[in-house]
This record gives sequence, C-alpha cells and structure tokens, in this order.
Amino acid sequence: MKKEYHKYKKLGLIHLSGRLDTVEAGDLKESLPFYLNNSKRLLLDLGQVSYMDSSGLGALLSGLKKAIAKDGDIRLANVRPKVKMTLEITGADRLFKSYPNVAGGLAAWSSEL
Amino acid sequence: MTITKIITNDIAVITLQGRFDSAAADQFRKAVQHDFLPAHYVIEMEGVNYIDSGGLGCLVSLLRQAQKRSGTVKIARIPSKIFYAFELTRMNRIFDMYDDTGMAVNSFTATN
Amino acid sequence: MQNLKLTLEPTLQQARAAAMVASSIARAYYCIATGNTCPPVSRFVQAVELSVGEACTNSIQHRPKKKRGNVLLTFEFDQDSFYIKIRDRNEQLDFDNTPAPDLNRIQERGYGLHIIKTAMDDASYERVDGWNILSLRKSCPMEV
Amino acid sequence: MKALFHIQQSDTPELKDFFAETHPWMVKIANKPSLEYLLDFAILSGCTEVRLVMDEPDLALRNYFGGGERWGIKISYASCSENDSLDQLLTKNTRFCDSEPLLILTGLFFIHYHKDHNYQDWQRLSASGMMLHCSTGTLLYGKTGNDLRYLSDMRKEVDFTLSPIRSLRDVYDLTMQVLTFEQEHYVLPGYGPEKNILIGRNVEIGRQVELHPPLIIADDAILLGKTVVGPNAAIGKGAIIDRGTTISNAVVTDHTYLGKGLTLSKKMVNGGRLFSAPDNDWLNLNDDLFVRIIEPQGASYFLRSAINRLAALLLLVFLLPAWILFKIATCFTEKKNHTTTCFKNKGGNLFSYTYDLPVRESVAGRFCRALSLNKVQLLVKVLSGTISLVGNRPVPSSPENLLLIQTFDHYHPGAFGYSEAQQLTPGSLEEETSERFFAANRKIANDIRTLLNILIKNLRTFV
Repeated sequence: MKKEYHKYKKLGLIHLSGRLDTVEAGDLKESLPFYLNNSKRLLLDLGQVSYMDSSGLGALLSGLKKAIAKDGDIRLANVRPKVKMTLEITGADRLFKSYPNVAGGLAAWSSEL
Repeated sequence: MTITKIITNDIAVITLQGRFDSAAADQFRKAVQHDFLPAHYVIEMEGVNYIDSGGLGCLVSLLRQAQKRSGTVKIARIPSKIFYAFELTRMNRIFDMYDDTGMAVNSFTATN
Repeated sequence: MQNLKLTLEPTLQQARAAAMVASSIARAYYCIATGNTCPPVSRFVQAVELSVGEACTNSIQHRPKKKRGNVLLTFEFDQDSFYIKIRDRNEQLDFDNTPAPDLNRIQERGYGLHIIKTAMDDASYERVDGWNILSLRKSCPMEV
Repeated sequence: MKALFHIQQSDTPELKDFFAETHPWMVKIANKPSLEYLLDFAILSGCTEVRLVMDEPDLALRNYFGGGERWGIKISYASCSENDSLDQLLTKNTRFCDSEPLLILTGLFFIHYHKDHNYQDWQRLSASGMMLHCSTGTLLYGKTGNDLRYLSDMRKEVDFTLSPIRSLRDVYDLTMQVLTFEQEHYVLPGYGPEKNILIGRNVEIGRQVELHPPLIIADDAILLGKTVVGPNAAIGKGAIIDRGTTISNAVVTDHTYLGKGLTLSKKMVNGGRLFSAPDNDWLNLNDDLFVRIIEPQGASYFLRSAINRLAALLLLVFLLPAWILFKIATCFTEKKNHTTTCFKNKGGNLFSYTYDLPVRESVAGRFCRALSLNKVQLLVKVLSGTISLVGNRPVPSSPENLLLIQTFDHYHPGAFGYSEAQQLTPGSLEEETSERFFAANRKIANDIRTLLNILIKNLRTFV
C-alpha cells in the first residue's frame, strides 16, 4: 500500500492507496503515530483505497485513539462505497468525520481551527 | 437391453428398453452401425430404467457421428428415473429433449 | 455396524448385477434409516446405484490383460450414512488428479469418476499393499 | 390447469456473482425461495401439475421441491437448451402442454398476489388467452399450449402484478416490500408470536435480544445476547448473529455468520459478501470477524452445542465449591500461573485461558487434577461457546502448529481431549491420529464415554 504525506498549515494530509487489509494494516498502524507527531490533525484521503477489512479498520481506530489523546483528530476524505460499507457495518462511520473530497475537507477543517 | 429401429427418410427412431449400461454399450454400437446411415436420430428412452457413463458415452459418440453428417441426435420420453444421470454429466445441455417422440421427429422437418 | 460383502467376477455383466444389488440394498436402507417407504424415484438410490455401477465397471474395464483378479464390494451402514468400498488389484489409479470432464465440450469418455465424485457425499481412494480401495459415502436421505 | 415455469442462467447475470452457487429460483425473498411464490400462485390459480424447465439443473432446488408432495401437486422437471424460443419450449413439452389450459411463466420475476384472493377463473378473465410482460419475464395463459403460439400482447385487468428480479437491488427491495407491506399476502415460513414477527423452528434467542417487527427469522438461526433485530429484517436459515449486533432494513441469508457489535442497515449479506442498497454496490469482505459463511451443520450441531453447555454447567456446579475451597486452601502454596493461548478452529482463530494451580508435582496439584479442577477455566470457555466440552486437546498457538491446524479437518478443541482418555503421550503420532479420528467421527455417545473415562481416570491418579 502507498502512503503520501503532505502538510497544510495545521493539517496533515495522507493519500493512501491499495488494499487496507491484514497484510497492510500493521504497517499503517505503526506509521500513523509518526505522522501524528508531525501534525496531530490528519486527513486521510481514501480515494485510492479499494478495500478495507477489520484489521485495516483497527489500524485507523488505534490511530484515532492516539490522535484524540493529543486532542487532535483523524478524519477521512472521499471514501469509496466499498470502504464505506466496512465503516458502516462496524459503526465506525460515527467515529470518523468524513468529507466528500480532499480540498473541501482541508478547507472545512482548517476553517474550524 | 432391447433395441428397435425405425428408419424413415434419413431419420432413425431408436427405441430402447432395459438397462443402458457399459454391458449394453457394444450391443447399442452394433445396432446403430449399418450400411445406410441416417442423418438424424431420435432416441426414445421411455423403457430405459438405468443408464450409466457407458450408455451416455454411446449417445455422445452417436451424436458425434451424426454431426459429421450434419445431422443430430434428440432424446424423447426420458423418464425422470434416468434424468439424474444426464444432469450429473450435463448431457441435458448437449441433447435436445422432447417429451413426445412424434414432436422430436417433426422438429427436424420443421427446422429443415 | 452391519456389513455385507460381495465378490465379483471381472465381467461387465457382474458390474451390472452389482449396481442392481446396490440399488436394492440402498432402497432397504432408505426405509430402515428414515422409517419412510422409499419413493420409486429416489435421488439417494439412484446415486448409490450409479456410483457402484460406475466404480465396478471402471475396475473391470481397467484390469490388466493377464490378471483376472476379482472385484470385492462391501456395503456398510449406520444411522447417518451408507458406506460402500470397492477393492481391486489393478494398477494404481490417480483418483484425485483425474481431470473432471469438460462438461461444456462434447466428450465421450471419462464421466465415470466424475459421476461418482458428484453423486456421492464422500469419495476417497487409497492404495493398500496392491489393492485399490475406493471408499464411498452417501449420507442418510432427509425425511420428506 | 397446468403450469410450466422456464428459466435460463443467462437471465440473471447480476445475481450469479453475489449468490454464487444459489440457483436464481432458490434465491430467497423473505426467507422463501423466489420459485415458491410462483408455485403458490400457480396453485391458487388451480394448477395441479407444474413442470420446471431449466438449462442448468440444481441439486438444492431438486431436494427442496422434489416431486411436489409438500404442496400436494405434481412437479416434473425438464431441460432446455440456451435461448430456446417459446415455440421450441412448447414443442419439447408437447405432451405436458397440450392436454389442459396452461399457464407459462418464463424468466425470473416476482408475482405480487394475495393468498385470500381468487385466481381460479382464468377462463372468464380471458377466454382467448393472455400475455403479461415485465422487463425480466413473461406470463402467458392459454386454453391449450398451442393457443399460446399465436398470442399477441394484450393488457388485462388482473389483481396481481409482475415485478422484475434482475439485480441485487430488486431482491433487497422485494424482501423489504414483502416484510413491511405484504406479510399477510403470502404464506411465509415460521410461526408468528405476534403481528409481523415470524420465527422458524429451533431458533436460539439469547438474553436481552430486541425484536422489532416487521421481521422474519428462519429455522436454526441463532441470535446471541443483546442483538437488535428489526424493523424490517430477514434472518436466514442457520444464520448466526453475534453479540450486540444491530440489524435493520437488512437481509442476512442462510448460513451466514455476522460478527460482534456490527450495525447492518440497508444491507444484504450472503456468506462473505456484503451488498449496500443505497450504494447499489457490493464487496467481498473476506473477514472472519465481520461476515463469513457457516458450513451448514444441521440441527444436530445446535443440539450438540446445547448439550455441551448444559453438561459443562452441571460439571461446574459440582466443581466450583471444591475449586473455591481449594483456592482458599492453596493461596499460599507455590503456583504455576501462566496463560495458554490455543487455536480455536481450523481458521487459526485463537482463544486463551489462564492457568493458576499448584504445580503438577505437588500433592495439592495432584489432588486438584484428581478432581479435574484444572478444567474449571476451560469449562467457563465451554459455557461461552468458545470450545466444546469434549473435543480435541487444544493445540497451543505457534507457527508450526498453525500448519498442523490448517490440515486438521474437523478440529474442535474441547475442555476434555479425546486422547486424554486413552492416556496417549501428548505430541506423539498415536495421539495425533486418534485426535484426528475422533474429530472426524464425532458422536455424542462417544463424547459422553470419553468424558466419564477422563473423570474416572483423573480420580484414579490420586488414590
């Protein structure tokens, strides 16, 4: 899975791509804390993520925990239907604020700060 | 297995009775081999109470021969008892099946 | 567990006989196991008759020219299942890797094993000191 | 009157991927095969014989519908080649078609009707015969099969409607429609404790389960504690809904497992496949934690699990006092206190239990083994349904054992292991073979025997 990190003022943006499954989850889980140290507010662009299973979700959630501990947040942008389903059945869609697209997400979020 | 043949203008109606298994295979092959070969066959199977891969094999090879002469083989009056064997081997997709022998015969003339 | 043993001369006539015996035993078993009378057209009986017929025909057709070994047939049954074992002394056969016939192509031979594998609930093969042992299982038909 | 139903696999490409092995006619609308609705309709219309014509035979369908005994009619089967015309269809089934008035349904669709209405007098309705279309099929009626050949499309005022089944969305919508508005219109499986609730045979419903009508639950389904079902939920045969999961406006098909604490709304689940109605899209979620297919095990499995738990409970009742006393007595003696993690199933899932009892060598240790107190921890696992009472000796989790497990058919760990009874040395080949054997040939009687053997054996070790 590919990860691309950009910084926009107070926000960190990560473009993820590929499958967020058992194979990849561990890697993401480990890397998220580093990004969080850099910026405690992370917007994950899931536009290129085709599939996410329980372990992928687990990684995101552990990230979210750490973010909130730093009173930051992790939010999602352009979530594909297939990934959205996973979020929905687990109820995780209520934990993550998500935006239809990245630009809108960045704008909306930075305006909150 | 008893085999009766009626050949009318290049359509052979072959009526089978008894067990159509590997033991009966040779008998069947002999029966359908003769100097004048019709294009089309209708196999009437109402009286067949058992068929196995040997029997099915015979039917397929007959179909092959018929197709060489641009003819075909159709099955008539197949009893549900032996339909199972046809399904297991998907033969039901290779052969057209009619629940009336006359109709099977007519179907040739209809298509020609 | 009751069981019944048959020895077949290697002729196709005997294979036929075996299949017919199998079907009548299967009928009897159907009645005993389910307590219902067996319908004239029963998938269970058909499956057993076909598979036994195929198996015996196979071992008889594939026997080596010189050797005239017999084929041994065993029926066993309990509440749950009807078991059949077919033993012969032919060459080892590659039961698991014999390709299933391409059912979309018109093919004349090689349906025997396919029929057995699809009609039975379990079909396993083993080679034990010179014997081919084909073990078949069909579980007891559900009451209607 | 007779009826002839005709379908081709090519009619329903969209359903094929999602419902995989299931024949389109066996795809269930509110837990009832789509074909059965048509069958009921035909019977209401006064049909006494029905012929099912399909290009792909299907065993499940055969076993379900059989010869029609269950409906008191005669069902016969025939095959057709791909894209046979109506004409060919009639020709191939002449004998069936030409004796009586005939109803033909060709294609895959649903008929909205009402079981209390009268559909008998087609004659009066349309002496000349009639033909109704929907985008996925056609209904024809004629005095003889032959008449049907020359029917022209004509609208008739009838009090039933055809609605197409082409997509997953159709299946979902129809199920919802039947559940919400039309439950009284059809004969649906299960009995109704109250209005708009239908529950099948030996359904296990756990503690604090909420049922919100309308809903329908099929035979052998299991709802574990704190699950919320409905409104508008259809739970399939032998489906298992794990703790705290919420299901509303959703369909769970037969033998599907749905994991803990999930929220299933506006969705349809079949095995590992998840369909979302709003997105009108589905994904293959191969994730044991969320959804997966359950190997159909039949009622005996559920019976067994029930017996297991009951027996475990009894044992606990006997053992607990001794165990507590023992704990107090030995709170100062040297203890071996460690957690063992073992494989829960062939899939490689894990479960673990802590073990805090005096070392095997000490007198106390031998005493507690004699009373099988070392099993208390495991018995709790049995109650929770994690493992069974009698089963395989739990295999500790390790990479090499994982390989073993994956080739270990029917592996099911138990508080009391088969090989324990026979005093076979752990890890020996004899042990493994006997474990595999018993796992494969599992019998309740045998389980009981094993259990008693072990208990007695343990007692012997002390005296």
